[in-house]
Parts: sequence; structure tokens; C-alpha cells
Amino acid sequence: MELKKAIAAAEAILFAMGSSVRIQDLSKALEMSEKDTVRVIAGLQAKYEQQDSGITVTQLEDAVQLCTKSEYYEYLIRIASVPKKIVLSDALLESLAIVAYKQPVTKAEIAAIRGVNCDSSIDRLLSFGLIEELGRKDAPGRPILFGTTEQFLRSFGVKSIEELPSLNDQQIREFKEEAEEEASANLSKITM
Amino acid sequence: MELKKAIAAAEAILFAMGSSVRIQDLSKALEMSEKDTVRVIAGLQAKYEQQDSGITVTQLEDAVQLCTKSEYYEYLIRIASVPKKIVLSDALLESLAIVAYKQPVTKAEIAAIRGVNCDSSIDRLLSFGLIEELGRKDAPGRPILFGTTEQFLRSFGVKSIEELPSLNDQQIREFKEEAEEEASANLSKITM
Amino acid sequence: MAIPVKLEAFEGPLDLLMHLITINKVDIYDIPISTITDQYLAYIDRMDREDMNVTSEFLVMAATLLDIKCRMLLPREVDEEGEEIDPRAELVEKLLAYKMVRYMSAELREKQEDARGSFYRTKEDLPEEVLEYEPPVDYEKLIGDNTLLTLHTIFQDIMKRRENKVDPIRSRFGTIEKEEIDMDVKTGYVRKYLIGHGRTSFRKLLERQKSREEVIVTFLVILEMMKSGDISLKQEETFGEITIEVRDPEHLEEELDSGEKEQWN
Repeated sequence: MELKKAIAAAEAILFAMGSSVRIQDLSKALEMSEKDTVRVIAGLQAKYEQQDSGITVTQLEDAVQLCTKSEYYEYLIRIASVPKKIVLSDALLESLAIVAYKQPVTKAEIAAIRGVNCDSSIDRLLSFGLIEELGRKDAPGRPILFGTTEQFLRSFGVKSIEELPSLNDQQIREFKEEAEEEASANLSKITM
Repeated sequence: MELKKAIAAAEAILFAMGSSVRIQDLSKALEMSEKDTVRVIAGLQAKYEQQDSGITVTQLEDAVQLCTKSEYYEYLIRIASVPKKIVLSDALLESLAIVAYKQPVTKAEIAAIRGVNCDSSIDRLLSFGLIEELGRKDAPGRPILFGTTEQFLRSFGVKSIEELPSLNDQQIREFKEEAEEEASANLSKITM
Repeated sequence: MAIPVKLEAFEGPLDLLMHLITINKVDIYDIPISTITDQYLAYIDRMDREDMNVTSEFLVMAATLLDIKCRMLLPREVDEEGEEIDPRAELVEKLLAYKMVRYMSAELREKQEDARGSFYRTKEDLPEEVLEYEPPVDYEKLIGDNTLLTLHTIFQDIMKRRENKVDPIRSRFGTIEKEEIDMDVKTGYVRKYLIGHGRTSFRKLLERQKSREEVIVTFLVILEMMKSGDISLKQEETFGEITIEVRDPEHLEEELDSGEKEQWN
């Protein structure tokens, strides 16, 4: 299939399906390899950028979905009932950050890092659909393991969990060095 | 607002709204006259045509809506329609055998022989095109008479229903007795 | 010493500790444990103790701080390689991990703010033609191994099954009429019985009934007669004998006559 036609077909599929479509499923519908499908998605994305479109295509782990470009938000809210922004308290955000970076992670592990019981914040994050149960840890009591959802990626505009500022050794070292210098400024901002 | 930007904003709005949007409402969101809004819609339409998009904008009375271009429906079908399991279950085979040997036959007669309600198996056999309606029986309620189709003959590799392995003498005698009762009425129906 | 802590809500003990370290402008790797512990204790002393869960978490940290403070006064323990162990090391690790979480949450908050302008569709919008599409039937797959002979065998099986269902002998019998037990007839019978016996037990009355239906109807008749005051029932103990006593034999006889007349008319 010609690339132009494949791009249009992908657009038609993504538009009609509304929700996210796995690249694997898209490649089956387009009858092409996943590698070519990724190329088609890139083509669609490029088309949206070049032509100052109001919509764009975002990647969410191994799936893709159409969404409006944020610069047109002001027009949207005048007419569409945009879902209310979820306001996350510091406590929720801390628990969410731990889940995002340490997933799969148990409640007890989250509580150990935060130094407080996290039951209620976990429950709220679950109800917001930002985290989900991934299974159970092979440990005494078989505790539930939590991880972030696709909704998390959408809400925070990240393509993949990998895209989050990673915490590899190098960065942790840097961070430790930084910690001493910047410390106060950053913290006073958060705690206010 | 620049036309290009207005087109993108309109696209974002139409995408987000999903359903049809009245031109009047669109013009308010874009903060421009309805006349200019119509121009913007024309621009969006032109953009979709020029760029071989998978979507297009349709106008309905005084409203507009984004929708998938019909030439891409085949791709949608491939991703959206769940492949149905197509095998002849025992229930289907029983009903089919009864139709084959006793045609023309009504639903009630098939049900009486099988001892269970056969509505769904008859529906499925009809949807597979293995049986068809032959007419109506001249009996209370004028029930529909069913018989096998040409597709049935083709699928089973026979030229005519006469080729069905004949039943043994005893059974034939029984059938004949029954047949005399139902008799001519049935047959005359078929010729209608 | 003066407590430089304004009473404000903290997320947890680590949050409070970070706050103390920040306002004291001390190095996280070299915490003046004595000062910080004093301030920490002073804070939780003034804390709202209503939420026991939160309070206990703060108390655990207080105990940890006191433990570290004690160990700081003792000669240092050494690890396998002979290096001195700083009693604060574990706490520093925890604080660093927590600091990292705080940093990451700030990062997430920013991301959320940036992402907030994008609108996603949640519903699918499939054209009717797609929704109503029926895939063409693959007859080869559908028919599979089935042949006309299969149909023939199946049909014969059905007919056989049907024959077996009908018991050839019993099917020749006419239908057996269900015996209806007439409540009035039974009432007459019970009245006659009671007039003859005057006083009897319920059990004895039932012994003369042939079927379950008769027992039920007899029971109903007894209840009815008790309600109209013709008889009285007595039972000494649970599951014990129920004694039926006729209260007005003459009235019962009158009723018996009229009842029979009604029936014959």
C-alpha cells in the first residue's frame, strides 16, 4: 500500500476508534508489519505538524491515539465540556511518583519510602484510574503490585514510562550533588 | 484570527465534540461571524481533500461533523469487527438435518422433533445461507416454511436434494403417513 | 531552645524532618542529630494527636531519632571492612529517597500542567456500515468434515431418540384424570366423623385419609371449622397430640344437613 494511503487509513482508524489503538492491532488492520506501521504513524504525525492541524497523534507505550493540540484548548473550553482536571494533593502526587518510578511496587514499599501509611492515597489514585493493580508479588502475604495506567500517560503527557526522567545511577549521583546546593529553594517551593 | 489557525481550532473543536456541532456554536467558540465560520469549514474540507485524509467534514443542515471517509471502511471493519466463530455446532447440525429431510418444514415442527426451541439455530442457519424461507404454511398463524438452499447443495457437493442418503423403509413409511396429513397444502404454498 | 517551627501540616515524619533540615540550613549528610531531634520532639509535642495513625508514624520517627542520638554518643560500630558506621547513614538514605520523590512529584505536577490542554476522545465513532458488517461465510470452514452422510446419521439419531421418548405401551393408555378432592364433600365427611366420635385426635382423623391431597384438604377443613367455632383444638406440648373437641354437636348436625342439601341441589 502506498504510504499516503496508509497514513489516511491509519487516520481513519484512529479517528473512528476514538480510544487508543495498539500498534499491533493497527498493523493487522493495515496489513503491514509493525515496523512499517510505526513509519506510517510517524508520517501521520509529520502531516499534522506540517499542516498546522488542530489534532495530533500521541504514542502511549505500545498504542497510539489521536488528541487535540493543547494550543487550541482555549477554543475547546468555550464549547466542549472538557473533563475536569484531577487536582492531586502533595500526598497523592508523592505516592503516584513512587508508583511511576518504582513500578511494579507494593503498598508497603510506597509507605516505607514516604514514611506514612498510603492506603487512602492508593485508593484515590486507583479511583482516578491513574494506577492499577498489576498482579501480586511473590512474597509473604502475596501483596498487590501497582503500576501506572495509560490514563496516567495521557494525564501527564508522557509517551512511555521510559520517558520519565530516569533515575539511573549517573542521575542519582548528580542529584545527590545537586541536593546539597539547590536544596532549600526547590523544597520551599513544594511545601508551600 | 488567521485562517490557518482558525481551521486548526475548528478541527480541534469538531474532533473533541465528536457529534455534530452547530455552525452557530462553532462561530461563537471561534469568535467570528457565521459567514467566516462557513469559510473556515470550507477551508477544513479543502484541506482534507487535498491531503488524502482518512477523515472528512460533513455538513448536515446548519451543523457540521467530522467523520471517516467511506473508502477506508474496509480498514475499520478489520479492526472493529470481532470475527465470529463459524462452525456448525451439534444443535445447528440437528436443525439442518431436519430441514434437509423434512423440507418444507416450520420452526415449530423442527422444535417438536428436536424437543427444544430452535429459534436461534434457525436464525444462524439462515444467516449462513444454508436454509431459506420457502413460503408460508396454510395453517393457523401461517408459519414460515424452511428449506435448504442452493448454497447448501454446493457446500455439501450435491446437485439435488434427491441425493440425500435415503432413510430406511420403516422411516419412509412413517414419513408418508405424516405427509398425507400435512399433504398438499404444504406444496401448493411453495409455488407461490 | 526556641522552636523555629510554625505549626503546619506535614505529610509525614520525613516531610517534617526535611523541613527542619532546610530551615536549620544544615547538610543532609551531616545532620546535627541532637538539635534536630529536640526540634522534632518539640514539634510532635504540640501536634494535634487526634489522628492516631499519623501520630504513631511521627512517634516511630521520634524513636528512631532518639536511637540515633544515643548511638552517636557511643563508640562507633564498624562494618566488615573496618569502616566506622555513621548511625545517621540509614536516615540519610531515607531522606534522600524521600527528597527524590519530592523532586519527582514536582516534575509530574509540571507535566500534568503541560498535558492538560490535550483532549482525547473516549467513545468510538464507527459508521453504521462498519457496525452492521457481516463477514462473508467461509463455507469450507463452516461445513468442515460434515457430509451428507453426517446429516443422515444425525437425522436418524434424532428420529430414534424421538421414538424412545414415547413409551409404546403407556402411550396407548388414555389420560389419567386427576382426582379432585371437593372441599365441601370433605367438610361433610369430617362433620359426620366428629358427630360420631364427639372428641378425637387430629392424628386419628388423618389416618383415614388416603393421599397427601386428602390430608391437606382435611387440615384445611379443620382450620375452617375452628375458625367458625364449631370445634376447639388443644395441644398439650409441641408435636404432641392435637385433640379435636366438638363445641356444639347440635349446630354441627344442622350444618351437616344443610351442607348435604346444598350439594344435592
